[in-house]
Amino acid sequence: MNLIAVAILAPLSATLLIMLLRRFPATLALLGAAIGLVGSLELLANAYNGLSQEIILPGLPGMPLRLVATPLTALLSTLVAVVCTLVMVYAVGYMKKDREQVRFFATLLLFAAAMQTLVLAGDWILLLSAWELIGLSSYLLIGFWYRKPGVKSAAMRAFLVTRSADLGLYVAVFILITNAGSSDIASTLNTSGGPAIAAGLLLLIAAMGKSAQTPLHDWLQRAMAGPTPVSALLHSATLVAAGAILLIRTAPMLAPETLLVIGIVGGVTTVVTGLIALAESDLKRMLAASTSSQYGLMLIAVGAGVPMAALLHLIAHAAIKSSLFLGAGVFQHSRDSTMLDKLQGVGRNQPKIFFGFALAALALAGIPPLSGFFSKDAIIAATLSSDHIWILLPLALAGTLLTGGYMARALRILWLKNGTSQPVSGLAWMGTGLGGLVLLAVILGAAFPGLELLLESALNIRLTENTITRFIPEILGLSAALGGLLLGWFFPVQVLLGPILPWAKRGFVVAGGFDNLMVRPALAIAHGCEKLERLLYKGVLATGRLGLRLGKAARRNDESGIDGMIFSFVRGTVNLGGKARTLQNGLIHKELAISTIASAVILVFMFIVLLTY
Amino acid sequence: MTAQMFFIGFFGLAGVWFGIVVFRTYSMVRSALALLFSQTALGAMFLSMEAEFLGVLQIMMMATEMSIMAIFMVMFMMDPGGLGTMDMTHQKRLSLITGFVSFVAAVLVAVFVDWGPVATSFPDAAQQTVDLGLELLNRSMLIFEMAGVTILTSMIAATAVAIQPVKRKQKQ
Amino acid sequence: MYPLVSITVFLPLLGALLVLSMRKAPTQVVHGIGITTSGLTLLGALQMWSRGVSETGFAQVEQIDWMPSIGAAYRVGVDGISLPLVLLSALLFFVTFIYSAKVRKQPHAFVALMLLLETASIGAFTALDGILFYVFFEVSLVSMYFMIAEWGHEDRQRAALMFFIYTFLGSLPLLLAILGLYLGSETYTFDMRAWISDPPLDGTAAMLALVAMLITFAVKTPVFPFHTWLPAAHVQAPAAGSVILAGVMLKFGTYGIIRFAYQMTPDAFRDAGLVILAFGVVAALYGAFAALAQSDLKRLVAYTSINHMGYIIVGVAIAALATEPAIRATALDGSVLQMVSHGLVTGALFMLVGMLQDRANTREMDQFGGLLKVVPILGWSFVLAAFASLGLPGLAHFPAEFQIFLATLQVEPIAIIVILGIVVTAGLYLRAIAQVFLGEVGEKWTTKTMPDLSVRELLALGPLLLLTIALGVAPAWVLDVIHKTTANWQF
Amino acid sequence: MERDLALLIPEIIILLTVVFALVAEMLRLPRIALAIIIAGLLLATVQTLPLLDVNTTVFGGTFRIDTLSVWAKLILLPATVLSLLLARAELAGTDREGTVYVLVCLVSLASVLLAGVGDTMVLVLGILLSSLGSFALVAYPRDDFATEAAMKFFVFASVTTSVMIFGLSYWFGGTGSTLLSELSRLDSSPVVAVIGLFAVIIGLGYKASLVPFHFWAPDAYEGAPVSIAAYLSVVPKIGAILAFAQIVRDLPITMAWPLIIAVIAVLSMTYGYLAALVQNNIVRLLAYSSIAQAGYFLLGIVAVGTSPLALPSLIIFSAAYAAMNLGAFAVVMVVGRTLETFKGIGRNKPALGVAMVVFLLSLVGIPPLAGFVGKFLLFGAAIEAGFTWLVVVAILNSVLSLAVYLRIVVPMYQKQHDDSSVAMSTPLISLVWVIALLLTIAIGLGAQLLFGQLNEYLTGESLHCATSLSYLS
Amino acid sequence: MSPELIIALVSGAALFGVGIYGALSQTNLVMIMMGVELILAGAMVNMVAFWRYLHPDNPAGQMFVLIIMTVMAIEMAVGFGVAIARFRAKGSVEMEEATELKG
Repeated sequence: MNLIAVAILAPLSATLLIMLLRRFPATLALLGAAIGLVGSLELLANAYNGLSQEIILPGLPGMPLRLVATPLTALLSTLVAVVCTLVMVYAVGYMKKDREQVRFFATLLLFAAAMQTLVLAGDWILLLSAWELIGLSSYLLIGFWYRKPGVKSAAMRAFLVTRSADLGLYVAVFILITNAGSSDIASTLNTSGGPAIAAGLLLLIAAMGKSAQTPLHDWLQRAMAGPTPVSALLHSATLVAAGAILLIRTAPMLAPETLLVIGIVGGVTTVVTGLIALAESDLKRMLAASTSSQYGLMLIAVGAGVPMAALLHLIAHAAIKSSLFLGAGVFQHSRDSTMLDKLQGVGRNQPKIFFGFALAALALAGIPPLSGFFSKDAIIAATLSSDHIWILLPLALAGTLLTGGYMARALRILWLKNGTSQPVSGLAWMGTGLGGLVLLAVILGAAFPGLELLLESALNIRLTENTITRFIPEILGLSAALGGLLLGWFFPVQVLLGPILPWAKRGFVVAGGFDNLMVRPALAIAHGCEKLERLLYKGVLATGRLGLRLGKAARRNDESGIDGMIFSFVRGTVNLGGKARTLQNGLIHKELAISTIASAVILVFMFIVLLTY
Repeated sequence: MTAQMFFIGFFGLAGVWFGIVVFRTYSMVRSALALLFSQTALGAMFLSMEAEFLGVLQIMMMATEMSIMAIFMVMFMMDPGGLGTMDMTHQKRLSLITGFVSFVAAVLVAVFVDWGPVATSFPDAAQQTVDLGLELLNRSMLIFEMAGVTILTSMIAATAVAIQPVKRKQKQ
Repeated sequence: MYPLVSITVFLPLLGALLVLSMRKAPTQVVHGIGITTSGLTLLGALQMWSRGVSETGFAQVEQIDWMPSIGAAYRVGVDGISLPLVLLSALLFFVTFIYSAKVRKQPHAFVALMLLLETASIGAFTALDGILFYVFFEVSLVSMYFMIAEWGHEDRQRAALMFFIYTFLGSLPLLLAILGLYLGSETYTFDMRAWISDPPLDGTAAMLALVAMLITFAVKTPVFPFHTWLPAAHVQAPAAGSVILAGVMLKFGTYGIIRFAYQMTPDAFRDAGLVILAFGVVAALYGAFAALAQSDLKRLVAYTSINHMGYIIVGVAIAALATEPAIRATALDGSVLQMVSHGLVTGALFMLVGMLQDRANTREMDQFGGLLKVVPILGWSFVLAAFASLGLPGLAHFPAEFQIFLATLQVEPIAIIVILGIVVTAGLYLRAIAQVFLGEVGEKWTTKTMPDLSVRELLALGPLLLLTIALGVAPAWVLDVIHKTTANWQF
Repeated sequence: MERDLALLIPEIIILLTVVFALVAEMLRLPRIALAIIIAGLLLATVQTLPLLDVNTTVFGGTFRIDTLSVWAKLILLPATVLSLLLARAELAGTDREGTVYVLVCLVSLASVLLAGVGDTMVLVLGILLSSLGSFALVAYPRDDFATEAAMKFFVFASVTTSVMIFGLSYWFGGTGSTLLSELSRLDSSPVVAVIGLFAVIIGLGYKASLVPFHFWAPDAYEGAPVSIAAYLSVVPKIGAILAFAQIVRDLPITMAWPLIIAVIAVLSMTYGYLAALVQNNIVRLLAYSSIAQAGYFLLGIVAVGTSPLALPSLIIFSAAYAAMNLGAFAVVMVVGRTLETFKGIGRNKPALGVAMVVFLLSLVGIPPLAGFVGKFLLFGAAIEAGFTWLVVVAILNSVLSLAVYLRIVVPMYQKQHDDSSVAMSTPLISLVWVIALLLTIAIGLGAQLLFGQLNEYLTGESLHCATSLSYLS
Repeated sequence: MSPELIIALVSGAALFGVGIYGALSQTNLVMIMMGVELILAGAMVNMVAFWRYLHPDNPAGQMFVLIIMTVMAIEMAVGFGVAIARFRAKGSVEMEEATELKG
């Protein structure tokens, strides 16, 4: 059996089984995720040994669907599988008390399957499909508690924003297929020139939507309305990662101009959302903003021309961020809230969890020897090697600094002060999942050289350029991270942000944000159409009425003849003998007169015709 | 100006004049009589055009017809004698214009159409009648028969319409 | 070989006569006859499917002289464009019969009318003779008029009239065009195959005929300025009528545009391609935006039909404008597949709305809320259908729209603006789902006032949803049939 | 002579029938008179069948035995029988009902003769004969309405007929013959041709109730018994239309007469439907509708001589029109004369409702009913004759007609009518509308049966048109 | 072109004009009938003239005159029949009183 199929079908069939059986959802989910994980790992092992696999399915005429396992895709698949499995383990505990486990696990697995399809997709149609399907499943997951206030709008917004941005992907895909004459991703990567620039920019739009890049970052924070495992999954290796993965995979065809734009978008995002994270008063929302910020860093790396660095950070971030979320989930259960001021000191109640959380936080900030350090270092190295070093480097450093800042702030709030917590059920499951992820977050750094080698051997994407010694970026990165941590720990946010704090709290909403820029105009057009619609309807009815009126006129004509003319003649009629005769309508003589006149007209007409022919 | 021309013109004028008179009197009886004269004048006109059979027939038929008409006039008119000056017309001006326009149009057609060569010879009265008879019983037999059926129909129709049903009276 | 196509076409008519002859039969029996007949028809259609289409021209042609002296004959047959539509019609009628087995009002007339409509629909798709097509086309119109007028909702008379007058008015130009084609054809024939293989008209005559046909089909489809009858008719029609109207009868328009306008006056169609394209784009966007403004669930679905049909128009126009056969095939594949998808998805949606209305006696979205909790199966079915309708990959509309858009970009890049429609539809469906199914449950909706789907309803709905998924996941089984014809398109 | 008489056997049978019926009527045996007439008409119909392949003239060209006249018999005589059944249902027991049957028979004879007209005198007598009977039929109830209607009818008829005769005299002047077949001589003097045609338009326009000579029709139909209105709207009208076709066949096409007929067609269709749109009396509504339908007939007339479809289309539409119009009137007899009475009838009497809907839809021209086939062929003929614009107008008018007829259909299926009583329902009427219904559908579906016959026959006929039907295989 | 023909035709035209006037202007059914008679008389004059001066060899012209006479007689007869019926029903044959049917 093909391993690709295993990686995808295992979670998918688990979904179907859960939906059909409607019992043992957790067990089946774990089983499905685990089998998928095994498949992915074997794929990776095969790829390591230089074996690549491919499945071709019938799709649209002339455009078959492909699934390929190259080193890159196998790696991503493994990443997805690992995170999914661990999150699933955690979710077993987290969802213990929920009554709708069936739906939850089914959707979660569907999501995993879609994500696997996305990373393994070898052609654009399948990629696009998977891309949209993860949108759907994230919609369902975010909207899981659909009866809670705010949830439905959050889910809707997540789907709508990403779908709007997806138009970029659609059009880009069309351009690429048109240009290459094939929907195979590998063969479209040779595209160059104008189409490449256009497609690249469009892909960037799609990626911005999915990876929640400024100015489309708003939805991600709102998406926190969903259950925590969902957040963990969405924010680490899956939904949000899709954008970065897309750009990494298409990196070979991106033109320099596109790369610069990508870098700037990433840089702006990392700073803007970093500031938002710093100002945030809700733990999960803070983590969400941080996700955008980290993906901004990845885009900087892509923009710098070193997608490898982005990939490394993606992997590291996946482990780290899911750990953070899972930790946050435990905190949430113990305090029934995610607001930072309610979570004060929760770390002391859950020291083990807090320890894991803190490790992950430090890893995210980029403290050696945790994994984040290596990936950040790679990104900064990438900016150093870039042509646009003076734009990208400061932005990357600022992002790192901010990361340290908000993580330190969070840790400080969670640790200092005291509070009372309630016991958390299912802690064992949650701990296991969290533990696994934290472990990854800590040790993944060691695997990076191996990964680089693997990808180099596959010659899939460009390697980190080692022309500059690793020393400089390491110093720069570490100092920024430490600086951020110190600032965040010792200074309150009011001091750090000063006047822009309120603005940052509102998420730097420009011009009313999504609502004003997209929703309102769309609704306005819609209402315009509705008005036009009424008008048309009335128009049709009016035409009908006109017909009726004409008919009435015809009848009147019959009744009274060509009134005005004849009336005057008839009025002259002398009425003798004292017998008054009232003139009445419906008189044959008038009708005869009409006939006569009409026939005279006909005669004249006939002669005219005769003369002209 | 041949005599024939004169007679044709004279009787034609007479016919038209009496025709006009039909509508210029206030009495229906007088109208009927005027029509009788008009038709008789036409009969005379036919005679002067050497269509003797037709002329005689016209005079005879019209005399009968108009006498019947006069009788009906008396029946239906409130004022058969025309003692009053009751106007029996309406939309007079329009009718006048129409009549005049029709007249002019017909004259124009008569005058300006090239009717082709005038026949030089034509059958004498006896031959005419023979021809007509042959025509009647040969080519135009169907027409002749149709005329007969039409007359039959007119009898049925007229009686059906005019005769008051007996049963109905009993009912009433 | 027995005349399978004719049997399939006239089987429902036989059923209708049977129903009419059994005036005393109880309601269940009548509905039973309806279901059985349409089921047999579906089997016939399936067998037609198994016989397949040929690469060139029409397959399974059956022909009997009708009026040989004027070249009109009873000719039926299918190709890759009509065969999927035949199957779709048969299926939709079958499920509609199951769904409407609850109709208690004049069941005889209802079933007979529906069966008549089925004959007309399948007949229109299989007809290969100009007159025959027109006959079926008009018969469907009349049946639908009575369907709306008799079993519709509050304002049904007016809506039925509007529908009838509008589409009848629209259908007359087609008659003119058919006459033109007939008189233009060298051998004076109504054989559509002859008209297709050797387009009888050219120059101005062809353009006039094209305009006439486009008017007819634009009204039927409907395209933007001619669409006002659609929401009214849909809103007032009974659920079964809506399903058929949207699922089958709107396809007459698009099918006609391909079969008549495009195939019989190809050059004129190409010349007018840009204009048609513009109409399609406007229709698609207008339909989407107008749907966004609706608060009545049924109107909303009705307007999205305009949107989806707009895509088909775009696809056909693009096919005409395309110079490369491959692109043309892509566009046509997409368009035809879109017809099938729309039939399945919109059929399901109208059925679901009908089920909601049966339970709640209202279609206003703000009257609902949180229904997912009360009627989970109905709710999730709606969510599935809605996502299919907004073009989610893996569901029926995606492969169709994808191909249309792909070809559009290749031929007329500016027209790709039409793709905005998919965002708007996404927005409006999400809004509808949020309003109706998400959030807090309204007090009046309990499992008592609003029971979940019954077995009958599930049976009616299930096939549509399953096929929606099947078509989305593996469109090849339909596309192969379509592609067989479009790939060998002769111009 | 013998040959001529042999060819006229159907007409002779009708005449004899009339005579026998008259005798029966004099003996006050109306039922026997009816039986005689029906038997006679059917016999005449049967006797017409052997003439189907004949294409000749009798009595020196004064009467034509050709497709038009033979088919006119095949259509009009059965239509007469149906009308007689209606009349029997409506008038049974009234005074002198036998006279009605006799007159109907005579009018039919006139119409049949008109359809084969080959001579202006036949035209004159035919119109006269058919008018005479009609006056009496309209006046038959002898009440206020009926006599008023008859009087108006008479005035209109006599004036138009006499004007026609006056105009026809010029044709004699121009050609030296009363034969229609000599009309081609008028090529050189178009003015005379125009005058004569003008006269014919007036005379036949009145008879076929074309605008602007239609004024009598609604009044006459309203005043007359419904069955008589049904009869008048079908038989004499079709006879007049076919006579029109016979006449224009011989006119030189150079004088562009089709154009003027096209204009009249437009006027008739439009005016008829516009006026019908506001009627509340269904008989009047149908009267105006029949005016409009006469306009449709003219689409075939304009194509006579240029399109081989013209004559077949005229004949098929005649048959269709006869079936559907008689059917509609029969339903009106059952239901009542006003729109109000139609309320809910579709629910109370479903079969009747369906029949009425079929008739009306057929009148609109919706396939696969008879009216559609007829109109379709008429449209085809007109387009082939180069009158596409006319067809467009006709089609637009079909839309108008839809509104007209839907005014009847809609109330039929509206809310329940309280008392489901109907004006009159006898087995005879039911028989008539059932037959009409079957015919309406059968002609729609089996037009070929008619058409094949026509086509086979017309190919052998020497038309003025350059094209022949032979390539229409 | 013979002057006799013209004179006769002009007479016929004049009769026609007068007849038209009468048919249109008279209020009474019987009077209208007289107008009709005059129109027909005009036609007769035309026919006789045409026969006599253009086509004397064709007796159909005379035949037509005969037919016209028949028409005149018949119309009169039936006209009176209608008039009687009307008179019985309404007591008058005035056209202006016949206004029940309209619209």
